Amino acid sequence: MTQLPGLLDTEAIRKDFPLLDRVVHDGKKIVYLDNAATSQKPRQVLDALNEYYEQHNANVHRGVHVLAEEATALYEGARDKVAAFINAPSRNEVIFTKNASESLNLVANMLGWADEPYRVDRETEIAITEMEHHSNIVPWQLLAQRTGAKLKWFGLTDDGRLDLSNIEEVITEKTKIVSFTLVSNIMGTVNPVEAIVRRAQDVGALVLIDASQAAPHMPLDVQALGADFVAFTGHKMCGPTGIGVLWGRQELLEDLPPFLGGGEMIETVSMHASTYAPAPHKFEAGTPPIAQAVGLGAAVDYLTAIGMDKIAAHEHAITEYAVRRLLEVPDLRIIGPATAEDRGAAISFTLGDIHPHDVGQVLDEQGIAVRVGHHCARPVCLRYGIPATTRASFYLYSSPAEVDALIDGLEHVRNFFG
Amino acid sequence: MTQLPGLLDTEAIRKDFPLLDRVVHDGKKIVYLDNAATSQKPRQVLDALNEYYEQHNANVHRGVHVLAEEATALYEGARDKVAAFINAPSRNEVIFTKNASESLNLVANMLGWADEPYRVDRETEIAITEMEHHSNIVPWQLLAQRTGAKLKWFGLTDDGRLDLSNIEEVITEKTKIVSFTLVSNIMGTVNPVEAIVRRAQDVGALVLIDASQAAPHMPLDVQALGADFVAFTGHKMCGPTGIGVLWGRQELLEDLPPFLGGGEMIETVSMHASTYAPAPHKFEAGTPPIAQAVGLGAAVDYLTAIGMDKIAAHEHAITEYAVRRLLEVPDLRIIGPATAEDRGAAISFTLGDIHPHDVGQVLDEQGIAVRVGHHCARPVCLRYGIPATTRASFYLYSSPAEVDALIDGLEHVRNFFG
Amino acid sequence: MDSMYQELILDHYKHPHGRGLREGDAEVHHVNPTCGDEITLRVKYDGETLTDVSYEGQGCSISQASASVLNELLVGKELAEARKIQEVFLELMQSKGKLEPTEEMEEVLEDAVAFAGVSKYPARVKCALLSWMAWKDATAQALGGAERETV
Amino acid sequence: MDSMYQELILDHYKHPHGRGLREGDAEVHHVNPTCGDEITLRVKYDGETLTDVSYEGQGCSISQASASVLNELLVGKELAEARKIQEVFLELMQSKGKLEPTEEMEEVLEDAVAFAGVSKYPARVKCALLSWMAWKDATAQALGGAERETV
Ligand SMILES: Cc1ncc(COP(=O)(O)O)c(C=O)c1O
Ligand SMILES: Cc1ncc(COP(=O)(O)O)c(C=O)c1O
Repeated sequence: MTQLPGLLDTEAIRKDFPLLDRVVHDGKKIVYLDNAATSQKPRQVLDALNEYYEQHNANVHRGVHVLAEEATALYEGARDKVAAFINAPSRNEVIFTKNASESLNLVANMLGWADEPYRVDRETEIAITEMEHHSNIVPWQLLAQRTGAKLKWFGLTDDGRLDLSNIEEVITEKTKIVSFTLVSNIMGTVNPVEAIVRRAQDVGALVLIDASQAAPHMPLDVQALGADFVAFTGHKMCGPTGIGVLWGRQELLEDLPPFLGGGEMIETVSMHASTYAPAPHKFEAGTPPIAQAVGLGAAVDYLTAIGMDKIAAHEHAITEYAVRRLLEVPDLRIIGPATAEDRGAAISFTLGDIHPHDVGQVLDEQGIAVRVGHHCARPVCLRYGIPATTRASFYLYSSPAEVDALIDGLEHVRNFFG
Repeated sequence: MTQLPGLLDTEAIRKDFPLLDRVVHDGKKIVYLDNAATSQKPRQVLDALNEYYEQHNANVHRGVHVLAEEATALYEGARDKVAAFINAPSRNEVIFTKNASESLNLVANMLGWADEPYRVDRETEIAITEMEHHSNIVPWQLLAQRTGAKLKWFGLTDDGRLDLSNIEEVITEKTKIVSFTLVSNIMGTVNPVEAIVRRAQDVGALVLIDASQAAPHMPLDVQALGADFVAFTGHKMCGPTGIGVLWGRQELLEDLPPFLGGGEMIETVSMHASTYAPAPHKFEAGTPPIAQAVGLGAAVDYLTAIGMDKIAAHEHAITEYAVRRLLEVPDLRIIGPATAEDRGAAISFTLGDIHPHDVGQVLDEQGIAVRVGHHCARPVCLRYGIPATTRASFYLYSSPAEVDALIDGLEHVRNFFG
Repeated sequence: MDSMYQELILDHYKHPHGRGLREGDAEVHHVNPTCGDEITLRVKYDGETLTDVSYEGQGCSISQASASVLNELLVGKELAEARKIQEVFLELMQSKGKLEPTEEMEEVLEDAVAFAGVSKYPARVKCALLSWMAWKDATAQALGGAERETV
Repeated sequence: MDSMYQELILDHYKHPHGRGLREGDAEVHHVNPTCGDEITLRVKYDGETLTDVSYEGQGCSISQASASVLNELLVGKELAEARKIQEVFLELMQSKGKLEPTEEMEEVLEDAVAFAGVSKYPARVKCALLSWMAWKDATAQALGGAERETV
């Protein structure tokens, strides 16, 4: 067994995750290295879901019966947990959405319908980066198309970092919003928040940080980030599918217009006019993902009990080991930072001219689950002149033995297509 | 035991629903009569969720590993099930959303951004009714505000029916969209679809039917309805929270613009421009509610095995009995149709001048869960000059004994505040 | 049940004190959007002394009884003392049923202590507070000063 | 594994038939958006006889081998027969691994029968069909007729 500094006791942790016992292809225990796509769920989260449905299920708010009170307390309790997890100044700044994509679209739509000084229109600009997930590109393309605003972006350096050299041209006095990912889902790059936030603040632009690949893996402190909005998604951080989060500064949430209209988000409705509830409810139209919020609350409890700093240290150790071993594989080229510094635990690579589909398929036959394709970040593939990559991504339950399995698997791939 | 014609074997059915064994307030078994707010979940649905998370959990689409293939097959399989459940001509017409509210907002937003001939703008009109759920009012108010279109609506008759006498003034040549509920969530009224659809088609308006209170309770055939869009929500039909459905005619889904942008909904993305995937994916940005779709698929299987026609007959019998017994309670006034004909299993009433909050609270103390308030349909309360109602709503597991418990409970309420 | 509907609350509900609108220095109208409870409330001051609280409204037993108790408790008091009572009542109502009223509290709140049980029911706390928030608002308007606060 | 990567497929992948772009009557460019596989394909007809299929592209072994097999199988055939082969191949690929190729099928498809195993993998079916759909499209363009169809 490889011993690395900072590793968690993965043997104990893995016992919490039923899926990791899954056996595929005639007896091969799964080696799950697709954590950047979605994480597995600990027993504790599944238990919370079951308990909710079996004991407390009811629609939230406005109910006087005991189930409605319990369901509301559980749902709102999950909001408290998430608020604490990200160090939000107020629980009312935590909006539950269906996924990070909705969170990002929510901000884009708020700004499209906002009054001054927030309004995005033909006189203004939007800034993103070339390493964004499609979910942080397309909403801004749509907003730009529909409002006439100009979309700009930061390019990338050859080693997978943001090129901030022209920051004063990308973020200008006209910029209303700067939206960028904290950690790249395709290359693992951790971006320099401070430099970008500082420039944005200088020109009076709002900042939205896509923390989808950060929240699961490192301590997240929305106050320390200095952003105005932070988006992330539940299913990548041990939570259920069907739930995402948008954190936003209270005064902005008060000023900005609603997005989806419906039950729960109103104060009073008549046929002629309606008024809206204060945030967060203003942005939560309809029956919310109640069970999923409860599940996310349980996930946050689970991660917090282990410790986000410990999880970050574990992943750093695994990533360092994986980068080192991968670079030993002939013809393997890492797309993104070829070091473990300022990078997360998602590593993309190409292997000679073997197509990633073939790499992924042959790995799969050995029970190793990686993702192949453009990872919803096609501009990165275009930038590096490749059709796709193979991506291995790790989490708190990933072990050095799984890295070794990957390396052996890649050897097999090379022989197979050699 | 009261014997009514057409009743299901509720004793057997109730064994499938763990929550119905819940005991509240020192030993009282719950009498759950809040089904219009949300339904309870059968064991079969919870098992499907657990099996998904424990055995198959992965992100869908674009994956070549076995879990991704399985998760995709399960997710897309749920789409097949829902398509069959509503008799959709094509599975590609079934869009998964987070709830009915998102489905309704999705249509409103599509039409706001559409090109001619669909575009809603200052020259055009929108028609709804006074008995809509807030989720089918506020999206249209927002759309009207933001486009300058005129919002019109059908009023109500004294006995809780739509007043269609001025249909030619409400739906005119300028009308682009008519959106109305098939079954009222507050009064139970079943609306006359054909008359409205015919008029809408005459003037070339699209029709959106809110089937949130219909899909759980009766056979739903989107082709027979003749509408262009049909929306409903999973949690009211034995499914999980966090999932809704929008069905739409294929050619419309092809023509209309996307709403949320992000992963999964694109065909190809570059920083300069993107193209969109065909429906349904075009309208499903981001990681979808995978487990929730699987759960909804299991719910559909469960309901289908019992038979939607049998469920409708059961609820009709229960409703008939409940209406009769309620009308025996002194000072009780039913808000809505005072018969079981053309009505669903949600019955709202007032009880003398005892405030619904007090009615609900005292019922709760007896273990009887009803909903009190305006039920997200405040215009109905305004129309009938009442602040709120008490609503009892039934489902396939509701028994005559539960109706009796409600009647006894109301007697107790009257004595308590007498 | 007894924990919420104390005899005392039902008494106030059935026989409200000081109900009806009389002349005042300021009038406010508050609504509880979640259930539609409404109150119109006027205050009358003679210098620092609250000489009348008159009100009209519709709502559940809790909101009605609470307005009645408020009238009984506050009318005749000096502003500072009335404020003190309001604050203690607010504290009790926000205690989520976790606060066992102390003797001191009981002395301040008198009949209003009967609402302790309501604090266990989040959906009803707003009912109990409706008139108290309206009073605070009306007082601010009558005497100038703080802006309207909402629950 | 053997079920997907038949020796025959690997052979075609490593030694593709007829690769490269030559003169043709029509050219199409098809892309598989889920993985970025691309093909540019030209067809040449002499009356009803398909005299050449030339192509260039990038993609996985399945899509590359499939184009090679297509070239080998269709070139020289009459249009009607080529269409027949294409239809049978499509049927096989859409069978979700549930179709055991019949003898008749094997006769029609020859080498292409090796792709039967791919049909079990929905994510890869599109790779196998890429060149076949491109061929169908190019043929329609060359000879006029049906609009472009997509998989
Ligand atoms: C008639 C009707 N429409 C729409 C909705 C909204 O459904 P959801 O809250 O799941 O979005 C409901 C239920 O709350 C309803 O009863
Ligand atoms: C960086 C990043 N942003 C946004 C998303 C979108 O998250 P979701 O698919 O849950 O909406 C993802 C994951 O897919 C991601 O990795």
